[in-house]
Amino acid sequence: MRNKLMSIQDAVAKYTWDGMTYCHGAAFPVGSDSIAFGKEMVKQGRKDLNVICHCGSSQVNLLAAVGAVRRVEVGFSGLEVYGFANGLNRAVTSGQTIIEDYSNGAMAFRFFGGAMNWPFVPATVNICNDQQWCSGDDPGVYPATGKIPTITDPFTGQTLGAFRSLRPEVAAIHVTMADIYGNAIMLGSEWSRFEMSRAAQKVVLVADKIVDTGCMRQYPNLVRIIAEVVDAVVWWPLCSWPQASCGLYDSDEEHMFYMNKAMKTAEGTEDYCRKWVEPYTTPSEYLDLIGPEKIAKLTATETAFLMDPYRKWIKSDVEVAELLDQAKG
Amino acid sequence: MRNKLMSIQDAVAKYTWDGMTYCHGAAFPVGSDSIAFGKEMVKQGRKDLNVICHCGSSQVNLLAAVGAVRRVEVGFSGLEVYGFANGLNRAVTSGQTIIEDYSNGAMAFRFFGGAMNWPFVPATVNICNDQQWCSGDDPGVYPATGKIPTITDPFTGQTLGAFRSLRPEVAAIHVTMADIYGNAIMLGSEWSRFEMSRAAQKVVLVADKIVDTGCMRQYPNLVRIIAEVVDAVVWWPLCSWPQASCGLYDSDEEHMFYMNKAMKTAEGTEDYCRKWVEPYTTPSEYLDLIGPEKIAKLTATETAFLMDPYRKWIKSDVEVAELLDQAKG
Amino acid sequence: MEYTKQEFMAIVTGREIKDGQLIILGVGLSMLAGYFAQLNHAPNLMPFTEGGVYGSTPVGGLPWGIECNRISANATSFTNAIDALGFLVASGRCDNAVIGAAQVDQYGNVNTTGIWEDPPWRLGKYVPPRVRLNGSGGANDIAVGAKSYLIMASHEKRRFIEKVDYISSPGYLNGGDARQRCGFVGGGPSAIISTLGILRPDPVTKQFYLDAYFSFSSVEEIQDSTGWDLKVSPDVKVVPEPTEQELINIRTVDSTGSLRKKG
Amino acid sequence: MEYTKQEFMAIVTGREIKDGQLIILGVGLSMLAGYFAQLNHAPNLMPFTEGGVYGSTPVGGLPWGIECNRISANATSFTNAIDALGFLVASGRCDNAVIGAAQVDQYGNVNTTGIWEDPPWRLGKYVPPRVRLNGSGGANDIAVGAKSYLIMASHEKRRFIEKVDYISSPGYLNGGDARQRCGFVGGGPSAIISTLGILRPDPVTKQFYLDAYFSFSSVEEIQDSTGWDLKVSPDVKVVPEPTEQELINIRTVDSTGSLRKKG
Repeated sequence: MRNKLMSIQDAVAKYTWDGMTYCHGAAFPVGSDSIAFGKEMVKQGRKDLNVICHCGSSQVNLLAAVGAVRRVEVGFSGLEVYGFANGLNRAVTSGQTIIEDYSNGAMAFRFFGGAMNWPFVPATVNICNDQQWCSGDDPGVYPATGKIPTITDPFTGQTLGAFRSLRPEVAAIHVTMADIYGNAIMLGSEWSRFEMSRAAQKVVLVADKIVDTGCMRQYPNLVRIIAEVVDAVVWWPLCSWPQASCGLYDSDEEHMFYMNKAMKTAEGTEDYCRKWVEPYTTPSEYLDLIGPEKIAKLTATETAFLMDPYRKWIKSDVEVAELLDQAKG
Repeated sequence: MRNKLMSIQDAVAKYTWDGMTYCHGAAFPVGSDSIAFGKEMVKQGRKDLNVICHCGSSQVNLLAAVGAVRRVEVGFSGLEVYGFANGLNRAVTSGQTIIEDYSNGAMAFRFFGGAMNWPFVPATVNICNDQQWCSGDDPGVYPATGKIPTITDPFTGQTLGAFRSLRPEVAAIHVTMADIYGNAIMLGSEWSRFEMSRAAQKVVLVADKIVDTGCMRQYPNLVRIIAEVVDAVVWWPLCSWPQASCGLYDSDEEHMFYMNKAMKTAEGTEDYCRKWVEPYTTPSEYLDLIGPEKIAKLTATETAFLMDPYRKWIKSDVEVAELLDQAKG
Repeated sequence: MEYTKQEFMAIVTGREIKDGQLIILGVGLSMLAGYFAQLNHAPNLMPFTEGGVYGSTPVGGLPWGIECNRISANATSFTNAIDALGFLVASGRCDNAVIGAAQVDQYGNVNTTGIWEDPPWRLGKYVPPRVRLNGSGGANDIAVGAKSYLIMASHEKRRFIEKVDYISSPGYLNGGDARQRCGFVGGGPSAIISTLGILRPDPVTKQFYLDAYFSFSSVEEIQDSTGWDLKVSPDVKVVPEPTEQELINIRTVDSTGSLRKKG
Repeated sequence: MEYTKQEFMAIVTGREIKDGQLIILGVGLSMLAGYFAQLNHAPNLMPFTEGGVYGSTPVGGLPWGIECNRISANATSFTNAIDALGFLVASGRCDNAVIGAAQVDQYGNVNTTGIWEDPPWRLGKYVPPRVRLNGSGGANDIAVGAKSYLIMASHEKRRFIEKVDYISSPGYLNGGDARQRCGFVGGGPSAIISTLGILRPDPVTKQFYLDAYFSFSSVEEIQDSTGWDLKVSPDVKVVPEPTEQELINIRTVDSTGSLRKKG
């Protein structure tokens, strides 16, 4: 098995491109998401993206705010108690970004269908309502008939719907811990990351921690994302910040509001990027930017005990740097 | 949350009946299965069973051998390197037991469909071959058309099949560890137990070990079967014997061959039951019957280290007995 | 004891939640109502979230999201969306739920997707909304699948309207047996709990009528705040005041007082 | 060095397995061939089992089953059947596989379900088999989904027949483009490795022909042991003898010698 460690710059350069179908996950509005990866996409100027995300998060909020998103498929686009996603909503109401709405359940089922390589997924939800009748892709017709077409159960004759399966070109998936081969452990809800990791054509993991494979061999039932489906592993501490990562850090309440407020306008977004996206290149510069005081506060999470069993396998920054060098080798 | 501990006798009396649709799992031919539960069904004389099992195992082999199985749906009916399942095969070739064949994948997908309460599951496998064309339930017609009827993908026009979803009346599921509420951890492959636990209308867990709920709170991502879907918890050490339980004991090579050989004839089966099914009532009598020497050998498994993180939460026999009394109370 | 409308609404919603129910909760008022019920009168309630977080109670205040660490610190299980929204909700297994609404109509259809100048159903085509909201999230799965569910909404005329701009989560659609004809496994909304009172569906027409009002409101105020011709139950009642114990319990759940600050 | 036919067959099968492939293995000869290949020439092979056991190698001898502790002692991941057979195999993602056959026919269709006096396709109805075998297990999912796969079978006339009693795992069905017409995502069997030689499918007709034979066998013996008119490649070759290193490697995998005891 190959050492798949890669710098975030190299991973974004290699696995993203203008016009691509990009999927990020968990795509929780407040918890785990591969946000650091999306920020690097902003830095590298990606545009015209077709984004598939189970929910909105600070990642797609930012990508849409900078005008990089042509189209988005989503179950929930807000930031939960942190409010409506101002950047995404601005792009949608201005007509810049086409939004195709589903429910959260539907998005998960569609990843499942993609992982199975089914041509469609039976739909008992999202039918008989405007998620079936309104189509961002086919706006001229109401009710739309091609978005969630009807099918008939051959056993009972019951009418139901059919979802399009999802097979995104690349998924950037946040995990709590990964080894250098791409075996990964998620703490907290998986959301749809298990299915997403099998549905995507290429998978990049963005991991808060790199651990020794010994951790996987002690806890193989926790390893839900497997090296066999992973193309690259990016180490990025606090990679979900300002969102949370279960076991490691809480969401940054202050910054969540601040960032989302900035996304309200193009100017605010530019200013935000100048201050919070552009200034760093390395993980340590990133951590310096967030600041030790803030980090101390965020990492004093009530969930920290969930990490206890795994601490002994965590690679130090120096070890990760060496492993990254070896991977470049 | 209710203490759901129950004696194996009470659980079989309450959750099984003649003519029922009974599902057991993992239904691995060599590893985890709720075999102790099936033996108690034999003792209580259950008959006319419609058995759904992902694979055959020593459990359905025994149930069929004693003539308790009217019909079985299965993906693989053998015992892997331990040979063809003599008891089940005798029942099938004699016409006593109707067998409805699917693939192993199909059985898992059908449990998924049952858990989702979908009327059918898209079938890209088991089509265009005799699993579609031969039906034990509808034997008069070849090729059968009602077992896996064809459907059309509404997006591409492609023809595929439709599986019936599985919603068994009761599933008896083997788990490595459970708490008294029904939260459970499986070590080793889940096979289809996660989906099965959601597809079945009632769920009885048969656990090798009872652990404190503190174990679940430390490892919530390992708890794939949840109290919310479980009706009863049975503690039965070595409950998969003579099959294996990952982390706890290996398969009993000698007894696997011996048992399967006995199942070849009605007389052999009777003799086997007299010696190995009837003599015990309690877990300790059961362990005495297997014998300390054999147990020492089986539990000296190379996988034992997988249990290390959880040992401190395991309830002693005395504690389990007290908890069982409390549950009755 | 003084209380806010939001607190009262959460208490009244909590009263609709029965012990032993399997219930899916979202952030904010939904969790507040659910965990209040668990603390107050439903110790065997089985709450879970869309992400498949089971067996937990909030720690350090109401969660910012369903995946906030405040709800993840004492869980007995973490699974996933397919499990929670598929196996337990869309399947028809879940007993109850609490969802919010930006708009709700006479048949309990909920809009959380957007506000239009002219909605798609009237325009005959889909255009981007004037105001984008959040989409349905898991509420559509709940609305279709849960055995029953509760809708919470702020009682204003612009929100309680005859026909919502966009049906994000179907209630009884056009009323009568429209819902059954769609083959939905769940029973539909059992009540709309507003900031002013409780509306329930007519057993036959499925139009929501006023069943009870809060002591600080009135039948007239509620009818004035409702965009359809709101029928009133012949035995319309005043909703009992929160007890001291109920207020203590709801503030135990809302430990940071987020709901006390509002309206 | 002496060797058994079974060992040779496993070595020859192993040679068909390329480094870096994602491969699903079953018990017995399948795992032997796969882990032999990994040890011998394919260090980056990615073997897994139907149950979703990843990253492991057998410990203490060849496993008794895909869920035997012998294959579970050093895994990097345990998932489940939907993952292994659905997401990785039925989906078309898996590169290679090795399956067994009680009967195999001229188009590589495999029967592992039963033996009939008169098979259902001839009878026009389904009756219980005279001899019940095991069913397809995961082999049907493999046969439909894997990019390609290998069939191992004991070369006897009663097993290599014109048309199998029951198609448990479809090869090329009636040959030609029959397989494509079924919409299968996988490519079909790339070879049948028998105890006597190697058969491969004709690119157009998909009928299997003799490509190579083992040194201890002959074209004649193989034709005599085959129930269809077995065509022979114009440049039919002798399969190279196992090297000493290959024999050492296969015995390292088969550490208990289970395959050395057999014919």
